[in-house]
Amino acid sequence: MNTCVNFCGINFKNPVITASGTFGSGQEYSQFVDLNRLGGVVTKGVANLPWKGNPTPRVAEVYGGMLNAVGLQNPGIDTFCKRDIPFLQNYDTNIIVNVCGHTTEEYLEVVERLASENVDMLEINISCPNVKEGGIAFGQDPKAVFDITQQIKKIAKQPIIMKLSPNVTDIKEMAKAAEAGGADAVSLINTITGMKIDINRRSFVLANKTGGMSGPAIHPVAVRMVYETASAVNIPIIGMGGIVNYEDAIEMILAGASLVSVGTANFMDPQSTIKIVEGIEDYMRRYNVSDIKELVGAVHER
Amino acid sequence: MNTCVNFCGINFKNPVITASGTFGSGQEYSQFVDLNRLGGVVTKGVANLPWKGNPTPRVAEVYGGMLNAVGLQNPGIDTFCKRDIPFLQNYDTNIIVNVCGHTTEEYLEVVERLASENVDMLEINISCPNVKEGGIAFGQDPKAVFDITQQIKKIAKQPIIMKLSPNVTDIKEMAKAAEAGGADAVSLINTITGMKIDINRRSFVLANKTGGMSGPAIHPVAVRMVYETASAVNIPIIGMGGIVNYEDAIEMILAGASLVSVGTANFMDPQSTIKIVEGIEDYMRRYNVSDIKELVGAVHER
Amino acid sequence: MAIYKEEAIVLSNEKLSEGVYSIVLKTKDIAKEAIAGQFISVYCNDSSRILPRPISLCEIDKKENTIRVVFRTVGKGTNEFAKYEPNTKVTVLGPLGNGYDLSKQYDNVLVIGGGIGIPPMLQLAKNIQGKKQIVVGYRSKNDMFLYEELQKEAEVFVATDDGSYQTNGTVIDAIKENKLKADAVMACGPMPMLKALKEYCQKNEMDCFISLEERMACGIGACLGCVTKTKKKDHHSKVHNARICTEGPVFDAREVEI
Amino acid sequence: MAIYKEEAIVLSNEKLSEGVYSIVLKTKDIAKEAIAGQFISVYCNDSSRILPRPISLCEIDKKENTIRVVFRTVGKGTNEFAKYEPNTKVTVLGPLGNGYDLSKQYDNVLVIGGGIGIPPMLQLAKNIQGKKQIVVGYRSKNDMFLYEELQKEAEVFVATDDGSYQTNGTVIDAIKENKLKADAVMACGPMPMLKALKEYCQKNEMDCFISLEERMACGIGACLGCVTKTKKKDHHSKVHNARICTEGPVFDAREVEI
Ligand SMILES: Cc1cc2nc3c(=O)[nH]c(=O)nc-3n(C[C@H](O)[C@H](O)[C@H](O)COP(=O)(O)OP(=O)(O)OC[C@H]3O[C@@H](n4cnc5c(N)ncnc54)[C@H](O)[C@@H]3O)c2cc1C
Ligand SMILES: Cc1cc2nc3c(=O)[nH]c(=O)nc-3n(C[C@H](O)[C@H](O)[C@H](O)COP(=O)(O)OP(=O)(O)OC[C@H]3O[C@@H](n4cnc5c(N)ncnc54)[C@H](O)[C@@H]3O)c2cc1C
Ligand SMILES: Cc1cc2nc3c(=O)[nH]c(=O)nc-3n(C[C@H](O)[C@H](O)[C@H](O)COP(=O)(O)O)c2cc1C
Ligand SMILES: Cc1cc2nc3c(=O)[nH]c(=O)nc-3n(C[C@H](O)[C@H](O)[C@H](O)COP(=O)(O)O)c2cc1C
Ligand code: FES
Ligand code: FES
Repeated sequence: MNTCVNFCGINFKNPVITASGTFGSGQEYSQFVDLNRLGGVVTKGVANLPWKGNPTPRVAEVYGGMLNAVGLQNPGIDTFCKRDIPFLQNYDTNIIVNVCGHTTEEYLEVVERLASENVDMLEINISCPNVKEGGIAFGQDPKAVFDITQQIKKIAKQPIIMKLSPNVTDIKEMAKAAEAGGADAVSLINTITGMKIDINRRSFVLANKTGGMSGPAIHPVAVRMVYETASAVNIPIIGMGGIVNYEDAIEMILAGASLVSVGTANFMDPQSTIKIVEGIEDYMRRYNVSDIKELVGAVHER
Repeated sequence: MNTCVNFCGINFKNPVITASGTFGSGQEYSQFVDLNRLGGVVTKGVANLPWKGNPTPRVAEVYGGMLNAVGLQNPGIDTFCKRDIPFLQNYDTNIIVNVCGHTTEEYLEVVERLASENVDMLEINISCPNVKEGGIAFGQDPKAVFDITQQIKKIAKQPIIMKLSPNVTDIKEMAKAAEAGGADAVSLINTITGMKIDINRRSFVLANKTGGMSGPAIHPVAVRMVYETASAVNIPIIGMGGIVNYEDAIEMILAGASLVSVGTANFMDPQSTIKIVEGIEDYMRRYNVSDIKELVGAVHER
Repeated sequence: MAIYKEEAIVLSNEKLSEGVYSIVLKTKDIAKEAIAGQFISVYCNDSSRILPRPISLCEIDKKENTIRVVFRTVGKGTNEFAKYEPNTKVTVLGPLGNGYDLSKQYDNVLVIGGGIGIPPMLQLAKNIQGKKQIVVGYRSKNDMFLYEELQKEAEVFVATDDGSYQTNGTVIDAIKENKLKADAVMACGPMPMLKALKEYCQKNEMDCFISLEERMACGIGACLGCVTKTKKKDHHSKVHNARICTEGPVFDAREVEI
Repeated sequence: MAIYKEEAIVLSNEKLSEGVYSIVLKTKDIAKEAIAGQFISVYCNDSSRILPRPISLCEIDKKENTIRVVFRTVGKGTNEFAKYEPNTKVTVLGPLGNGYDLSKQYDNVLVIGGGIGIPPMLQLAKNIQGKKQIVVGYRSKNDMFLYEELQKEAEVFVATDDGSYQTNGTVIDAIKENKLKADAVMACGPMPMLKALKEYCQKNEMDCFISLEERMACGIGACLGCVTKTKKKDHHSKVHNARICTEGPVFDAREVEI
């Protein structure tokens, strides 16, 4: 039984990776899961300089999900390279660095800085709904997606994954723009913009007013968008959004994802990732699937 | 204490109405709720001719919500006028007819036919994700929203509410287009397109592949969009999407909705609408709100 | 016919065979009104599952005001129900649907159940006054839930998928093997069985009443989620789409296109 | 310090005063490792609520391997907890956070709790070896949960919002009214109280350790949801944003900008 995935030329021992921003750089969760058993770890978004993020409250629970407006707090690329990459290199797992910026130049600076680092792939976050400049602004217009992809691709030494926003009319257009710009892969979905109001104080629960919604509640939207994207582009897809068990992961793979990212599920159960790895293996055994490849995009009509 | 809402010149005894397609024309739920106690009843979408809708399965449960792809099955405007309007006229509540069509002409035909009927308002569904032609196609492009609004407005005898789709990059643009076209009000959100895959059969759960997601899981997205819309237009708003209790309803009102539609909640508890009416009254008493108007759009920063 | 929303109380929960559970519920009004072939909608206590689950009435005790449901664990909802302890409160809606029409007298009725379609046949068998025989299809010998109870109501013929008990094959095979004759069939079970029965009855000029299943949301006729194609334009839909929850779940097989 | 994810078992659930409940949990490892001022994250059994709730340890019994939490019902999660019967299984993560550092010896410590910040003060009072006095602020006389238990640990001074018991006003008023002197304050309570204490201690040159609260997602330092502004750039964030769940919840008041 083969659970290995060749993704943009890189070998993943299984399709389960973490979702950026929900797993730190792996350190905290390494108390609960053996990182060696994951296909890869996607780090929290990192910028050229330290970002202090948004004021608190930054997180709120909603029915079947949560909102966050962390605002990409990060210690900056220098600390990241000194502390986080070396930590992850202790493990036999792929390192995917999530990159953020306010401007194209800032993205490029981080990508350039990472060229000489021992990391396997870069995930470019053009879909964060929680920052005023940059982030989602790049991800809601196909022309902007194309441009930034192309510029990053010119200097990137590692394969690049463009991370797409679900807050768009047509996800296929965005994915096609990323592909046209030279992206090696796309990942989706980032969070869906939501809002929660405290009816007793009559005020916003999050200091940022809006936040990005994640967790099981968004899973059906994510599956639909991954399916649509798979029909629109030829580059491989990382599927995410509300995956909390192996069933959700298989659903995403059947919809067309080659790898799956597990995010909010870590908060619901710190051992989620490993349970999903094991659940996928069981599923493959039960249905005699000899290679996980057979499942990618294998959904069909009744 | 005044719970009455003057909405486009029509008096609603309270802000609670039903959401189209979830309440039939009131007949079935009248066993559980006294329709006289509702601000209004919004009927299932009706077209110029009978529509047979989509094949089954048409509904599926998802985490905190559901998908539907009923596909606007309806008996056509003739049966509707003969059977459903007279039934609703037995009650002291407003009648809002939800109108659907494949083409502009079909919408116009229904609107024209309703001109002489004793109904209070029309809600124009340009956001159904479950039909191939018409429906959502009209609702994802501001130009199309403007055009159809303008044409309907020319012949409509009742105030018209344009029902907007959440499956767009910028809801404000759509709302503004409706306003520019002469809409008396907008209602939002219709369902968010989602998908569910049966991992054992590896097939789509819904015959239509995709379905519209509704229920508590979509509430934060709906609140955000109502808030954004309220900041963009001057016409009043009907807020809906995942309202299952009075707290959700108040949240929607604070975000900027003058009326609230209750949909999927009816399936979760056939008495939801009345419980929400009572909950709003309790809330107003508790916080000494003498007129519900004071709550509309009253959210503020901490 | 009135429909009630009630908080019913679990009196007992018993495992009948692998994955098959039997729950007896104390109700306020539902048992009083219910007839065989009707169902209830059972709400989950876990609020991530928002839609109620339709489950047929297996027994109705009008004296004790209790109803019994027998179900197979297939997903999250039924697995939740399987864990209910006595005294658990469960919100239910019912009785729903039309049930079997027993006003017409037949010389002999074949009461037919397949798999998890067997439970409603118990109450039906109890209610049929005239001559009747029961035919049931199980997976295998060790899956024969409700068998003894059915035997108390009439002679029971069994078909098993693996041939481990009586007829090897389907309920149709059992009918043929035992040369059963009747002028009506009343059945519930998986779609292939119902299709076969429809055809069999048509050929043999028997009346045939079948209980259909479809995914439901409202359970009371408002959402149009649960339709089945009908031969005639029905009064409600005008488009040959009857609602299983309201016009059904029991249909004259001649009237539906399955 | 290890963090455990465990299925704990409710041994008892008792209502202490209106809306305030006390639950004792049997744990496997958490009690063994925990210190005063740490907290646990309690997962809800209802799966529509996905995030765990942070609740402070009110008592830690290392012999019995139990922990006690005392909480106020304010929303859906705490209302769910309030209904737990003995033997309910609850998934918890802990012990979390740093807890109070008791390595430094003080001549006299004021242990101060306000409202639902009082519970962690019970274990803290038990663990402080030297001289200590307790000051607590309640809403009113009939809300004085844990009062008798605190009295067993040290002399207790009370302030009530409505003046129905002892000092009318805040804990600061009680300190002043009773002319309490100490070289350190260890406190937990609402933000206005913590701010006032920070200022009071600064003026009176006392050490001041306060336990902060913020909405949390992961509870273990990974999501950056729960930060508080710090004076110095902390080693982790590099942006003056310490994580309450990890670097806290107890901070030297001088080090945080509240
Ligand atoms: C009129 C009627 C009577 C029924 N009577 C019985 C009975 O007596 N005993 C029994 O074991 N089962 C019966 N069923 C089937 C039963 O409703 C499903 O097995 C059950 O809903 C599955 O729920 P779940 O949460 O375990 O599965 P999940 O797959 O987790 O359910 C997800 C959703 O799909 C729906 N669903 C899944 N399978 C079915 C199905 N086969 N039919 C309808 N909805 C489905 C659920 O209601 C739920 O909304 C009946 C169905 C109908 C329509
Ligand atoms: C370190 C720490 C220790 C705490 N110790 C205690 C204690 O011992 N006793 C006690 O009664 N309360 C304590 N709290 C507060 C407690 O966490 C909240 O009251 C509780 O989470 C509310 O949950 P809910 O579901 O009832 O409310 P809801 O408002 O329904 O909760 C919705 C979401 O908001 C979060 N939330 C709501 N209020 C708070 C809050 N004040 N702080 C943090 N998150 C919140 C919830 O965790 C949940 O994710 C503590 C908080 C922290 C951060
Ligand atoms: C607390 C939090 C922080 C996040 N931070 C980032 C980030 O830094 N970069 C990014 O690309 N996505 C970020 N995301 C989005 C997730 O990576 C993921 O796309 C999204 O949460 C959907 O997946 P999930 O439902 O499994 O969490 C964050 C999500 C959460 C909940
Ligand atoms: C079963 C079903 C049928 C629906 N049919 C219609 C319809 O005919 N016309 C329409 O405008 N919206 C229709 N909707 C959308 C609802 O009116 C509402 O916009 C949406 O469900 C969100 O609200 P909710 O979460 O409260 O259900 C339907 C929704 C459901 C669940
Ligand atoms: S389930 Fe809604 S009409 Fe049948
Ligand atoms: S709660 Fe996630 S970092 Fe503190």
